Amino acid sequence: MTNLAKRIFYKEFVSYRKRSSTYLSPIVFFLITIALYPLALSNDPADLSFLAPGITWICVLLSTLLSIQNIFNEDFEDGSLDIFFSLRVSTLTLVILKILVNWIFSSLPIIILSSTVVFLLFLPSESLVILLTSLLLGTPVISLFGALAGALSLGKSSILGPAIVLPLSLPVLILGTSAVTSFLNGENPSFYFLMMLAIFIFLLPLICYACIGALRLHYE
Amino acid sequence: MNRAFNSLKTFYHKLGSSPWFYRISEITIPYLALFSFLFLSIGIVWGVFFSPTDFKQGDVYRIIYMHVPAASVSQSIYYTMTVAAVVSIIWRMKMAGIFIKSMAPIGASFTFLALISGSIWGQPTWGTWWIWDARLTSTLVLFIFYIAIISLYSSFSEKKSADQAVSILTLVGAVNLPIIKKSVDWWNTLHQPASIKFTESSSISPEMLYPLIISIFGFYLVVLLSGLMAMRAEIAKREINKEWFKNY
Amino acid sequence: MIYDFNDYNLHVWLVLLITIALISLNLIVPKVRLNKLNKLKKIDKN
Amino acid sequence: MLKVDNLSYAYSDKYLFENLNLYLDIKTITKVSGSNGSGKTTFLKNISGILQDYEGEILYLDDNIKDISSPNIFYAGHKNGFKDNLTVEENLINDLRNPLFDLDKIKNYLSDFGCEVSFSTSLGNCSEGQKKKILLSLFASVKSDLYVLDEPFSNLDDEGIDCLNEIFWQKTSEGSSIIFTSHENQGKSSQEINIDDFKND
Repeated sequence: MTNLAKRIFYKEFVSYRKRSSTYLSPIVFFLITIALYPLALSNDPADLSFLAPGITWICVLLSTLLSIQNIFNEDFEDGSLDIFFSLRVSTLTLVILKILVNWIFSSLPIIILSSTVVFLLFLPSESLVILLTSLLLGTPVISLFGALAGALSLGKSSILGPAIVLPLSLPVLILGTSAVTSFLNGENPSFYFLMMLAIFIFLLPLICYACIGALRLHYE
Repeated sequence: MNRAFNSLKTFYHKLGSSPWFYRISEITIPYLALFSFLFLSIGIVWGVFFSPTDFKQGDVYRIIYMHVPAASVSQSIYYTMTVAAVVSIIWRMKMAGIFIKSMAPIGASFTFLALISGSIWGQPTWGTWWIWDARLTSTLVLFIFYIAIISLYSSFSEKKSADQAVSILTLVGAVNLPIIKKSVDWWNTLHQPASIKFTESSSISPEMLYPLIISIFGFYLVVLLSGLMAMRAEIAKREINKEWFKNY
Repeated sequence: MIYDFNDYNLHVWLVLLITIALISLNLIVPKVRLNKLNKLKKIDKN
Repeated sequence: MLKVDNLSYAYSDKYLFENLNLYLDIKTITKVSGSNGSGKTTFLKNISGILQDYEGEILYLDDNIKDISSPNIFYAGHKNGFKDNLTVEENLINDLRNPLFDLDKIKNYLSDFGCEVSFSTSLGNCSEGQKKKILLSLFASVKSDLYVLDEPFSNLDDEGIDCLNEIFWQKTSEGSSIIFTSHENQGKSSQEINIDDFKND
């Protein structure tokens, strides 16, 4: 079993590494949207520093959404999904590993990059660690929902991605931003982190099995 | 006991077969139409025109006779769709898929009604058309869910897989809706806007309460009626070239 | 009474109108679809 | 080896084929022919367990194929399942159907097919014919009981066709059986089945 998992992981990792668009497009999208806010709202540091957590979170949410939607499309198009089902091994490993690799390549760079928000949006630097942990805890949940949207609308281009992912990621968005704002008001944000962790652990099996069911659909 | 269980099983089995459902619904629709029209008109007319005016909000409170039933109906439609989703996934019952597909637009329209009436009601009391309070935001999320379900259904050509996909999405939505409601409430307490409590209207006097109950009942009957009709249309669409439908 | 039209009552009438519109929409659309399908069935028959 | 009894498959209420019966003994080569879009590919996907929503039963070594955890079946479809941005070597190593890692066996078969392609070039700039030969040499090097191949002879040159027939013969002599589809009359086969005979609309 682990040999299979290792091989799937290695293949996904190599194919993501070789296709630079998987990690470049979220980064570029993130930077552009971050730059939009000061231009659109105001460049007064006081305003921006108040809005910084929310803006960062929205930009991370949108860029993760951008790259997660066609997580299964490529395998569906080139037939490796058919071959995978012909081998009749556990699809759970495939789904979990694909989400993990996609998260590593699309969300992790953005989280690291979001530390530049301290300069761009005048986020108070002591709250950066809190922002990063909230992003680290939140983006896996977004990737889970994105994978489900990808599995449901395999190969069909539909409004489904945002229509599914954004409402479902509301709890994580709210908890993430209020973690940072409550830290700035001096409270202890551990409540929000624990809640986000709880949501992730609760959703992981549920959404993975939903993804498997959704993938199976296209083979009936 | 065994006989009762068998009859229950046969009833459940028959419920699944579309010809039986088609015939039964044809009989019940006229009565249902009569009752729902009756309850609906009594409830709304009594509430909107003849119930006493509220001393605090004046006549604008009469919108509750449309808003409260619409909000409660939109919630319960989603719960019934969740039950149908479970049935459709476990027993792969065709009728459950048809139920979800026909109820989704109805749920969406009543959620839309709840949103519109909520914001119209809010306008005189707060001076703005929309206010980000917990209940209205959760209703907006529910509305987006309905739209997601409808658009997912239409993106499938094959009916069988469409039903399954929609059931999966409904279930995931059903699990997440309470979480979303909870987090919206947290968010609401965190950014508590200084405004009156929107939802709990002042202690509602009996004269106002009776029409409300009747109109809620009327709303549920109308939903049931339009649900049955939508399911008949969906059955016709799916079984147009089936024998039983041809010589029906 | 609600008959005299000050601006508050307008809201109530507006909501009443939207409710009736939505409910009748939900009732008419399936009816129309069913009639169309039945007509289609008749054409196939003969 | 594999027994198919009255298999029928419907796609949105239209039957592609109905009560199809077939018996695959070991050491046999079966050719599935039929007009385009007649459900040949669907039939192969049913046999290899990819598509399971059929009526009827498929028994593999006389237990139902749906219950077997990982049957020793090699499936190669129209789409070769390789990724264009990876190199030939990475594609071959990472292909889940290829349990062993030695590439020299695949290299020999590739030279038999008369296709000289360096293993470090990315698959993207190989021609369709070369991709097909790479897939077929992978097929040749993997040992499994049942080989399910979809259009193996399409866009193959004559040299490739002879080499493939030779590999077919060699595989069956080792005790496994092959089922493949092809609409031209290439490829020698011990039994043939035409999907169009099982369509009754």
